[in-house]
Amino acid sequence: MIEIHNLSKQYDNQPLFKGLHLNIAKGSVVTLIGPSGSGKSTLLRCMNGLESFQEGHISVNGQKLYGIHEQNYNKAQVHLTLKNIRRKVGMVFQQFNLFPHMTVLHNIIESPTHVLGISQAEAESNAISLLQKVHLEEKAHSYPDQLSGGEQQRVAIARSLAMKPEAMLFDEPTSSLDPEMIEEVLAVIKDLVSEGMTTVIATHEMSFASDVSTDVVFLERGEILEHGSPKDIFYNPKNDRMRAFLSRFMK
Amino acid sequence: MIEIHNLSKQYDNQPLFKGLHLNIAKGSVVTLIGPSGSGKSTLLRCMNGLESFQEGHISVNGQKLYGIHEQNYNKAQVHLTLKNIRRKVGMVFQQFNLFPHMTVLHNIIESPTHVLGISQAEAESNAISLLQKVHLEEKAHSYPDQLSGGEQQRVAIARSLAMKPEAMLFDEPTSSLDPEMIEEVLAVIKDLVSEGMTTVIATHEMSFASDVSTDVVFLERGEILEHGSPKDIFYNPKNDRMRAFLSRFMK
Amino acid sequence: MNYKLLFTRSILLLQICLSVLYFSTTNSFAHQNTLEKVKSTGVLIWGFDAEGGAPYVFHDPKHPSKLVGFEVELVAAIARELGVKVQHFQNAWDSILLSLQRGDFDIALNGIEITPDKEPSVLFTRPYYVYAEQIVVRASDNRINRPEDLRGKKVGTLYNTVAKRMLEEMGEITVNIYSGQVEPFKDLSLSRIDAVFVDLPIASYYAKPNPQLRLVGKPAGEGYYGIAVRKEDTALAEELNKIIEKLLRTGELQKIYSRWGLWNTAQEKLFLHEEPLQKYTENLPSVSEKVSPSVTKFLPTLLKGALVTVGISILSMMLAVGLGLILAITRLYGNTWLQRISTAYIEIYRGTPLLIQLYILYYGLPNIGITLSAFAAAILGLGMNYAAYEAEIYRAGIQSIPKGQTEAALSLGMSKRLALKRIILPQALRITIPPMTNDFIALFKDSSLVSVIAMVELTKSYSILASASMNFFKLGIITALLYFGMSYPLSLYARKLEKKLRLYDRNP
Amino acid sequence: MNYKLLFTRSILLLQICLSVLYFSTTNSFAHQNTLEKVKSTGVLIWGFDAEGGAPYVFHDPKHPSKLVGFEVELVAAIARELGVKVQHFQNAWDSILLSLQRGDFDIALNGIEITPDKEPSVLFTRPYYVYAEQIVVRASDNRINRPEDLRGKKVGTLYNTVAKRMLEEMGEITVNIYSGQVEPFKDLSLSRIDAVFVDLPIASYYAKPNPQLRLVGKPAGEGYYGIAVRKEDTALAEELNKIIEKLLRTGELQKIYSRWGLWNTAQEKLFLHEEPLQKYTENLPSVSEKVSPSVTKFLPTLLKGALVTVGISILSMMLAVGLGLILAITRLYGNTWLQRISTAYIEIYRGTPLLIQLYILYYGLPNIGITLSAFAAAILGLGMNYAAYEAEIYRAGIQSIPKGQTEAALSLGMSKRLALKRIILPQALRITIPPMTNDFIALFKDSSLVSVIAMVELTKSYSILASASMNFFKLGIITALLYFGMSYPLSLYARKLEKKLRLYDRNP
Ligand SMILES: Nc1ncnc2c1ncn2[C@@H]1O[C@H](COP(=O)(O)OP(=O)(O)OP(=O)(O)O)[C@@H](O)[C@H]1O
Ligand SMILES: Nc1ncnc2c1ncn2[C@@H]1O[C@H](COP(=O)(O)OP(=O)(O)OP(=O)(O)O)[C@@H](O)[C@H]1O
Ligand SMILES: [Mg+2]
Ligand SMILES: [Mg+2]
Repeated sequence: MIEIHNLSKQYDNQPLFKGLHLNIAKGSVVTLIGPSGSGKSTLLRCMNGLESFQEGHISVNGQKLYGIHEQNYNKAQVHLTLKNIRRKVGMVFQQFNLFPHMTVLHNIIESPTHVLGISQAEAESNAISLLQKVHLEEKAHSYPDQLSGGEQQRVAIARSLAMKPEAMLFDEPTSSLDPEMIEEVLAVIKDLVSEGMTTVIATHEMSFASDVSTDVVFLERGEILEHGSPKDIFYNPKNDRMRAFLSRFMK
Repeated sequence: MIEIHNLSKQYDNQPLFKGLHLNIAKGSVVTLIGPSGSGKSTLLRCMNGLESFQEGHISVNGQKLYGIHEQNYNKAQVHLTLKNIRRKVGMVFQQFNLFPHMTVLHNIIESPTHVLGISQAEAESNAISLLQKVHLEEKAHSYPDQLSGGEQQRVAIARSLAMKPEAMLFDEPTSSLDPEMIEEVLAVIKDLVSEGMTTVIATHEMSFASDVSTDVVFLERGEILEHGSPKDIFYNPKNDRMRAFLSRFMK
Repeated sequence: MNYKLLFTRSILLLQICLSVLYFSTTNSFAHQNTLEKVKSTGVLIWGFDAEGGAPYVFHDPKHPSKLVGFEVELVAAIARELGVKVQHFQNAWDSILLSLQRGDFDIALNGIEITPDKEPSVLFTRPYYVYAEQIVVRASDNRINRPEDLRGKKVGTLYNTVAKRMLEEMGEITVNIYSGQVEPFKDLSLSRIDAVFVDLPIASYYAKPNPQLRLVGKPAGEGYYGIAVRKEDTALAEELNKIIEKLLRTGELQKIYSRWGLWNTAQEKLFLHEEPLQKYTENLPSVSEKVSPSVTKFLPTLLKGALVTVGISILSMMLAVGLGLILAITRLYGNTWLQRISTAYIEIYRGTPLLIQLYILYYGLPNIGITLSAFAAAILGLGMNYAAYEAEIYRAGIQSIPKGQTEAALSLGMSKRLALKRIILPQALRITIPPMTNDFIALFKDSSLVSVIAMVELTKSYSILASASMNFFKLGIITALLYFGMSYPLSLYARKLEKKLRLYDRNP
Repeated sequence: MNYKLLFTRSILLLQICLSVLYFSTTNSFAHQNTLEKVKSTGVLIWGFDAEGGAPYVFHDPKHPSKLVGFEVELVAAIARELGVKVQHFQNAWDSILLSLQRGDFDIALNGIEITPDKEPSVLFTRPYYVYAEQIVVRASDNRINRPEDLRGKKVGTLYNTVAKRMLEEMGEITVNIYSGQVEPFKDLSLSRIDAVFVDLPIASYYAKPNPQLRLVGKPAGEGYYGIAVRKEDTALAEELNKIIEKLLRTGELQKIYSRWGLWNTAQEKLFLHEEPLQKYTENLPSVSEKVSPSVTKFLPTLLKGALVTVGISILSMMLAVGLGLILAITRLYGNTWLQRISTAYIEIYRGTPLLIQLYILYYGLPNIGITLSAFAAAILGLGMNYAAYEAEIYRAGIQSIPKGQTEAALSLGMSKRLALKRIILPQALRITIPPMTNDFIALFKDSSLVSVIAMVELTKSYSILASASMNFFKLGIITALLYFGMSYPLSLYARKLEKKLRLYDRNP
């Protein structure tokens, strides 16, 4: 469903990705692991068109985003492509980015009612059931700043799911969650997967990664050092660098 | 070093703490665990005087903060007490709160030079060695918004340590860190502990908590359900609620 | 901006008021025989209003402390005949007869028309002047030929004139009141008004040399000015009648009027009225009417002006808000050309004086065939000017919202437009409220500039009333309070709105 | 705020300019015998400057299209004697002799002093008026008794007068130029200036009735006005001399001057000069001097005015920024009373007109013993007014910064004060730059209000120059450009500063 072809990206002439390739099949759950600053968040942002890149292209559901140095790059086209991609792909941010001027409920129904044109009532009942899923039904009328970190994280997840996307990108979805919640979110994601949702997750929680994913991608300084099933990666890492990284998890 | 006596706090008439008691001895490392919304962050904020409370008092290093409904509450006094407490107690926030208009280096030296009156040069060399400790020496002249989540987290830790506090409060310090970094931060904290630093950590990382702490406090809905050594808590939980919460960690 | 003038005057008058406090003498001999009193004291106290009184009585522009005018010369001649000196008594025109009754002065002579409604309160001498008003229309316009034809039309006149009063009495006429004598004729040429109705001399000076305009009909509203005295002063009135007769016969009256360009054949009628137009009555005056002139009666007019100010301000602020938002958005998100255009708009409209912009809109655009009404020009001019300022405020507001908010909205499938409308602007609004309130309050006061294009708003109303009543200081205080009364509720509302939009994790 | 007047005029003049383009005729018969030309065409073309020309030549305030003044009557009498009609030619006073040489008109008669430096370029008739200037001082002040005593003093005078020129020629005098005739005497009473030096009639009108003031010394700077003609027009000059002689002998000249209150014993000297003061010369005029009057020579004066505007604006903005910051901080963090005081300050200063505030500072405070200089009052008045606006902008800026920033700073041991200074304000600054720039630009233009308290800034300079040269339109454009020239660099700098302070994760 998502194909990344020869992706090159640099920040202020500091190269990050240098010709990266990655294929994410429909229905698969891919976890991106790797040390801090290795480019996990940036890769997710590129997939959603929030970050432009210099070379290569990313194709989501057949919609192609080209690097700005590519011949096929067409500014007018990008607009349409982005719209199509973002309708199908949801994203949960590391810093949540909830809308502070809206209640939790309004955060969730905002996009369904205004983008998808779903009726207020239907959107609200969907939102309530999503809030129940993340155990926050009683916070529906609170404002984001009245919530704890974990509560905000769960609202952000519910908000993304409300758009019924075909693929979801999660940036460290469990970092503010307590162990119980991790279970819950895991269950939610598993549900989604069983409904055919393609999922990409950047995470530092190895156990979470090994539990949920079909594919694990190990990133280091913008390069994919290893790509395989959780079993291969976690219990049979070929790469020394990887082994060192996983040592703590392996203990 | 930190004594919490009969702490009562409510948000918008929603009671959170209802007469909480906690003693934190000098040199101890206390981890606060518990489900999302149980009050871990709030408890830390109360200890640092960022959040006022209704009843009870908190004494840090002999400096007493009273609840606003207490007889001893004295607005003029509070000012001085807070100043003394904050000089001795550092805090690392869940959302980092780096100063976006300053480089990483300036974020770190700002308070030492302006509050402690340390010379620019000395503060900078301290800062560089702290950045080396968190593996970020090459980002010294970047701005916070050019950093990844984990990088920001580490800068926030370095910034707090630069004030050479006697106690440190960490709110989910490892949530954005990769496993290797967790080791590093753990090593940093252990160093601090060996230098006699009192440390309070709110975390969801049970393995981290069991590794580093001398005391573990389990919070649920603003109440301390259990308080004991990591061994007692993690391998011999008395409370059913706790056992359920820890089930995933125990696996 | 009559500000300067107004406040120079109001300060002068404040000083005058203070000195009056020291030297004030109340005339307690009001009801003795005035003629005898005048002769014995050798002083004739003359009541008049010098403001807006050209060519009657006015301050000589080269020596403002000196009064000139044909009535000054007339009174001088009368005093000479009486063998006494003249003492001046400045009094608001509106209350001049009340003050006469109260005994503040001996005669009231200041373009006071001899009308039956004044009969119960004062006594008039025979007329000393025949006044008339003239209609001016566009040369090409054949619709108006008589005063009656003015009904249903838009007619320009000068404030505080007989013509204005006549128009208002005629009714069914939209009266545009100007303070400058040039503007009504300019607006007439531009078809903004259908006719000008003013004193014949003014009409002649301005309209005759202009081939686009012509005078129609005979001078209308012919009437008589007389000297008013207290009802019991029949002896004084008779003495004055004799003097007027003498001045007429000797030709001195004609000489005075000629010097002021006021003599015309109509004045021959003065010879016809050897008797006063009004019969003497022997009743003593009723003392009950001695009400001191109160400022409260000006309030309705001031409030009307304030209403216009509020109306103009609100409408132009609405335009400024809308246009400013468009400018801010094109400057931030538009392509290079749109960005340049909106930046240029902002710089030019901020950088040049509002008054030039207003003049170009109102007097410049007609040259390319676009003739705006005063109201439209006022709204457009103020709105387009303030839009430049608002644009910068909105830009600052939008830029203060973290990018993560836009990214979150976009990743939820929103278009840039929708994200701006639903996510960014509502958050930016709170930050922009205080500077917007600032500008709105400043706009209330800047809107007084539109008085240059014949709009009567609060400052203009003040100016008209103050010059008509000489109550500069009192009215000035009331006007300042009215301005404050407009801005303060706005401040309160803004503060409330701000609180409502408060985002929790902001500084206090 | 002479705005209104200025722009009414400038628009009028724009229209005049345009019509001149259509009907312009260049006088190509400049060098034929002018006397013959005048007699054959029956028209005497008279060059003068009507602006600021009372009582010489000026627009009648009641009929602005009509010219009045003693020189108008004098020229009328001359024309009558010549048996011709008068044609008016308005010309900037400064370039009146150049235009005469070029042949734009036949005679220049407009208070032109007969001085040796003019001898090479024009020919003068015998004098027609003896002028003089009068010193006024405070009654209690014995220091000044002669014009020489004015050295080192502060002296008020009116713009565009002989007195002003005399003061400037004397040197070592601080000259305060007023446009209103009341203000110099007011400032004199308030000891803001040491003396007033103006035309005797004005001095008499204002100072004589005021017990605080007195006239000292004899009228000074006696000199002669003559009619200027082209050098070759000896015949015309001789004819004019005869006519002046006749008007003197018949008493008509005295009558005209008396009517204008200008006759005094000094005028007897006119009889002494039967010959022109200057000998005729037979040289033909040098054609090389026929330079068209250029606007560039006004630039230094305008630039000086602009400098004052910039100075006042910058200083008062500094005050506004400092005071505004204090107000914002007390409003946000002060105790209840401080909060109330700063809120009241903001509401009152925003809600009432700036002009009232300026007047109270400048003319009101002296009543309680505080006499501010015009400059100090201007800075204080503008600064205190704008402080109210800035305060609200800062409050909005501070409130837009997330609370987490303050908390982080506090938890690092910073005091609230330090956190504000080092963490909050620098971040808030970026958001406040655009509205602050708005206000600074508006301030440039609002600062023209201070001209009411005798400050000569850009608008006032324009007003002085424009009325002296009648170049309303050209000078108006230059003035607008100068204002733009002040605001645009500010905009550019603000934009640059904004970019420098750009925080990365903000919207574009
Ligand atoms: N400003 C506020 N107003 C109202 N309620 C608040 C506010 N701040 C926190 N709360 C509520 O107080 C409770 C405790 O919040 P707190 O942030 O201390 O939880 P936490 O234990 O840190 O959770 P997490 O692990 O998710 O960070 C939560 O239910 C939260 O919704
Ligand atoms: N706007 C930016 N300008 C310059 N460099 C940037 C910018 N954003 C990210 N970087 C750099 O790019 C690298 C990759 O960042 P990214 O956020 O993708 O890392 P990550 O893998 O998500 O790390 P973490 O696990 O800490 O979140 C980092 O070294 C970071 O400093
Ligand atoms: Mg990341
Ligand atoms: Mg928390």
